[in-house]
Amino acid sequence: MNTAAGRPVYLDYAASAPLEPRVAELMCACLRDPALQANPSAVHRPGRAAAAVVAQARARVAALIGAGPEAIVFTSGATESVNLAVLGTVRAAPAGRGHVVTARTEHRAGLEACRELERAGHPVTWLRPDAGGRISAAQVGAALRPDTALVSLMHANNELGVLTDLVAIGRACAERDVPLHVDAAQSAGRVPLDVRESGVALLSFCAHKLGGPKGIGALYLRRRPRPALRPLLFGGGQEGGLRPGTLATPLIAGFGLACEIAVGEIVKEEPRVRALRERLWAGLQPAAPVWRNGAAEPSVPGILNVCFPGIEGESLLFALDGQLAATSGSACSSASGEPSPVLTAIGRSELAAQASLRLSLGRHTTAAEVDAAAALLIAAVQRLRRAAPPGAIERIA
Amino acid sequence: MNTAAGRPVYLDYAASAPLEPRVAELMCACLRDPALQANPSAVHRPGRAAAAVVAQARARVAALIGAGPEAIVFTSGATESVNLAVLGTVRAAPAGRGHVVTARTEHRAGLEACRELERAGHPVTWLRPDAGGRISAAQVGAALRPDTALVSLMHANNELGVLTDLVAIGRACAERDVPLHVDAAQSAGRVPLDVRESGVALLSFCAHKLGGPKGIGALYLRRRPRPALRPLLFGGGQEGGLRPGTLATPLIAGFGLACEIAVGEIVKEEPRVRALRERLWAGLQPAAPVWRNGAAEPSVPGILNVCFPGIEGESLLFALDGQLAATSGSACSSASGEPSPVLTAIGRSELAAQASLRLSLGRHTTAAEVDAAAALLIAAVQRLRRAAPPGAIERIA
Amino acid sequence: MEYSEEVRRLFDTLPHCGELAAGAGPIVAGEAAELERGAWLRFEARLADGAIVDAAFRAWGCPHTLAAAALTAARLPGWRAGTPPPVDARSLAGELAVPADKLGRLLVLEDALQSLLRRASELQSAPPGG
Amino acid sequence: MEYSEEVRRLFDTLPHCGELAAGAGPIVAGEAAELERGAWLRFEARLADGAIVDAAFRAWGCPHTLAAAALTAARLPGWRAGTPPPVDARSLAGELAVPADKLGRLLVLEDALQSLLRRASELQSAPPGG
Ligand SMILES: Cc1ncc(COP(=O)(O)O)c(C=O)c1O
Ligand SMILES: Cc1ncc(COP(=O)(O)O)c(C=O)c1O
Repeated sequence: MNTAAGRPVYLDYAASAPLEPRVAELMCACLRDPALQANPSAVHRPGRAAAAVVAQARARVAALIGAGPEAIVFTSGATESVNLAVLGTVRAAPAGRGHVVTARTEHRAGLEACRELERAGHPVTWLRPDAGGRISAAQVGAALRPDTALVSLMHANNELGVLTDLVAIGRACAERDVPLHVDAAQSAGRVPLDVRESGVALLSFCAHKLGGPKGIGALYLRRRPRPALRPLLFGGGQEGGLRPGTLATPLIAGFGLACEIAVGEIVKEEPRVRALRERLWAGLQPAAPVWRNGAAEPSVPGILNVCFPGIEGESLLFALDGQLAATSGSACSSASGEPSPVLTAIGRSELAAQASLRLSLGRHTTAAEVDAAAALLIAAVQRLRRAAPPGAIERIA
Repeated sequence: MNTAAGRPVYLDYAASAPLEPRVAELMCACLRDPALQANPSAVHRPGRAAAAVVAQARARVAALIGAGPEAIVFTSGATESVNLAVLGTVRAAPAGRGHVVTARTEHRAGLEACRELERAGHPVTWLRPDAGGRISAAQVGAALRPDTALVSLMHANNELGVLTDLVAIGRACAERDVPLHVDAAQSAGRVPLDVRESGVALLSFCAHKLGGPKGIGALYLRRRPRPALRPLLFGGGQEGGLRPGTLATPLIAGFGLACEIAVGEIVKEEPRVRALRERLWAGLQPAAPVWRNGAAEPSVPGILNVCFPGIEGESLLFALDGQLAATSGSACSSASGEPSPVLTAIGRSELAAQASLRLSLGRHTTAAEVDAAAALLIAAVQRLRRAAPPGAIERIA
Repeated sequence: MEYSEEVRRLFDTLPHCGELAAGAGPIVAGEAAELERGAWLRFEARLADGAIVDAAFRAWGCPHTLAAAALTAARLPGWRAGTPPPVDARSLAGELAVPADKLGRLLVLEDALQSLLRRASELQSAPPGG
Repeated sequence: MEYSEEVRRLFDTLPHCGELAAGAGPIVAGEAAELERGAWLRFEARLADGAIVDAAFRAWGCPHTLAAAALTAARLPGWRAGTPPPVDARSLAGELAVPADKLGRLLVLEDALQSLLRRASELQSAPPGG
């Protein structure tokens, strides 16, 4: 069963949210405007016109997280922001102060950046989440050492949606004067976020998870005290030398508007999407046994991760193909087929991880879509269970 | 005097070319298409639809330089491509093989990446150009050492437009088995370019200099032998692990079309733009004394760098403001006011460098615009010269 | 992951999926499971006059595995002891364009199939009604 | 770089730019050049009855420098020996919103102005026709 337009029900907002139509219109206007084609670093009038668009957008992006525009460094996306924060801070730290605290449940951007530091000889403490997928402030506090250069944790987990308690963890880091970096790619624009409350030193996010374009992200860099950062890229002096390269006016403009829209709609959208998620969860109960992966709350509103024990993941995806777009627990970011390390870290077996789906909802998701998705899932799961040899549901979980 | 639309004459194509209208239309269609919003790495049907767009564009981008699609790594722009090539190759080289050969006239992306290597202890040989701005194959050959890990040179100089002899330099590098990286940001799409002829190992370019969007670039990576490369960013496995981060479908689609258009038009455009450039040079002669910076040929068609001795650069820009958009020799990539190191490297004094302008033409430049620009420049130069104290033209050069 | 038209069709309809109804003629079964390899298969066949006359399967695995099981069940009728198996891992891989990294699953299928055929042969050589 | 409306207007029109025509009354000149600082200025003034009655400038420098020179030339008429200069670097910087990193150029202007005013004073105290 498809949506009216014959397209699959899109429940993959956590991988990428559709571009907000108003953002698309602004970007198209910007792409076509002869007066906005110049390099925003150029000092001539067309350059200044482009720079003014960038400046306005920078203020909007900053406002999403309660920051000032001078605290925003534009990057190509969350991956680059996370790498700049993690590698940049630790590489800039004085010799002998290179310890990092992070978690096994981070997005691969953070995970792999920390592994790169480990390869370079930096000690890394890998925190394990509880069964709900959360890291506690007490765990962080206990992991801090005199040589800790950085704590890097995500705000909302991209697979489970569970939220980290930034205020408590921020306090634990502040007590020990350790900068805290937060990967907020999944929470920015989806739950209220204010860097002044949590005292984070660095915060990464990107546009395409919140209705903005792909190819642009931001790193928030606290002003006082300002964390020292070694750039990843070198070149023209853009972004205070921290991130050289010609600024992409239309992308930045779109990012800015997407942030402004998110700020305006979050109060209405957050409970709406949360209610739809719970409606989906309730609607899936006829497919029992069905398990929920990760704690239900606190969480971002739009992520539901479910396990259908006894189901083979690739067949489930194939059964849904063209009807429901979601992400399998065996293919979180690619077609690798490896079971999700997040799901195994919270105690799921490899087979249960492969029998899991992340269903992620967002601004354009409707109740009708949720109901359709539930019906599709129930039908596919029941059909595959009927096809399996007797005993499979019990053994494969 | 302005163009008909009341906008300044745009002679700053080397800083950023206006987006090709057909590219803008394709991108707008892509931005608005509900079927192309998914993450191109997702395995579901909407993800595969986006991946198909990326695959088509990758083939078009590769075709611009005579490469196969599997040799292209998408990046955020030329700055990132150059950094990935330079830092990536040298950091991946075996210990004891970390020497780099480059030139003083490189774009800041290459310059600063090499300086970063120098800070990390790598020996760097900085070649000096001749008075025309060129580096010869003999210079490169003489600079090669047993421990040379990389030669990194630009194809067309971004300030002067002069072209490097890639075939001869490629041969000198091949004889000694040293990989050659070429920064082709200013030449790709402007002159024919075939990686098979020059045997370059790595080649960087970006979309926004050739009529494509800002925020996307490419690194060509030869397949056999394939240069070892250490990534700058770590995360999801996109781009073979060399450049993780969600692929930006609309940017990539636009880049692809811009390359395809460039391939189709280069035979017609190259001589047309070159003729316009010479028309501009001829038209400026009433402002004599006026000097040409850099060799006239071989060069990319659209760059003319001129010095008006006796003129103060900031006042010249201000006199032209709102009428002619060009780049001053004192502000090549920012409003820094430092004299261009390229102009001083070819022997111009600091004052002559500041009295220089880069006028860069492109696909939409017309003869009428060129004539208007010449008239504007002559008027401004004559006015400023009349305002200067007697003797200034002679002394300030 | 690429799937052929035939895999899509077999997966969508899963012909011969389920159990054989009790009825005329003995039923034999063969099963093999290797969860680490991603496959668990079970075949059933009804015998009459020394030949397989009907077959069914149940399977847990990827779409290629399910499609291969359905194809196998469809090819079983007509088989009799002493003749070669109607399909093997290689022929299935070719027919269904199964990617190389999934050949292990077809070997699990082959195990289940061989176990079924062994039982069927045993039954035929056993004294009738024994 | 930011420029005030006043700088834009003075730069676009450059009032008093050039030389004074020969005519009634003596003409004095003052000049200062510091190319490294980015400024070279030359003022001329005509004296009559112990006061400046007309002035002109020539300048090489940035837009602020040229605007400041034009403003200075406009303010010179009326000045007489023993009175303070009509403008100085500080007053010009304020009036034209000159950025701090350009104050050095206004000091060059001040040098040229003081040299002019010194000559004018000398001329007045010298015997007429001397
Ligand atoms: C938590 C988190 N961090 C980082 C990223 C990387 O984002 P991007 O692919 O846009 O660079 C993602 C998106 O996949 C994410 O969910
Ligand atoms: C020769 C050269 N290399 C690299 C770059 C950097 O390009 P981008 O700013 O798009 O990263 C430029 C553009 O300024 C250039 O001209």
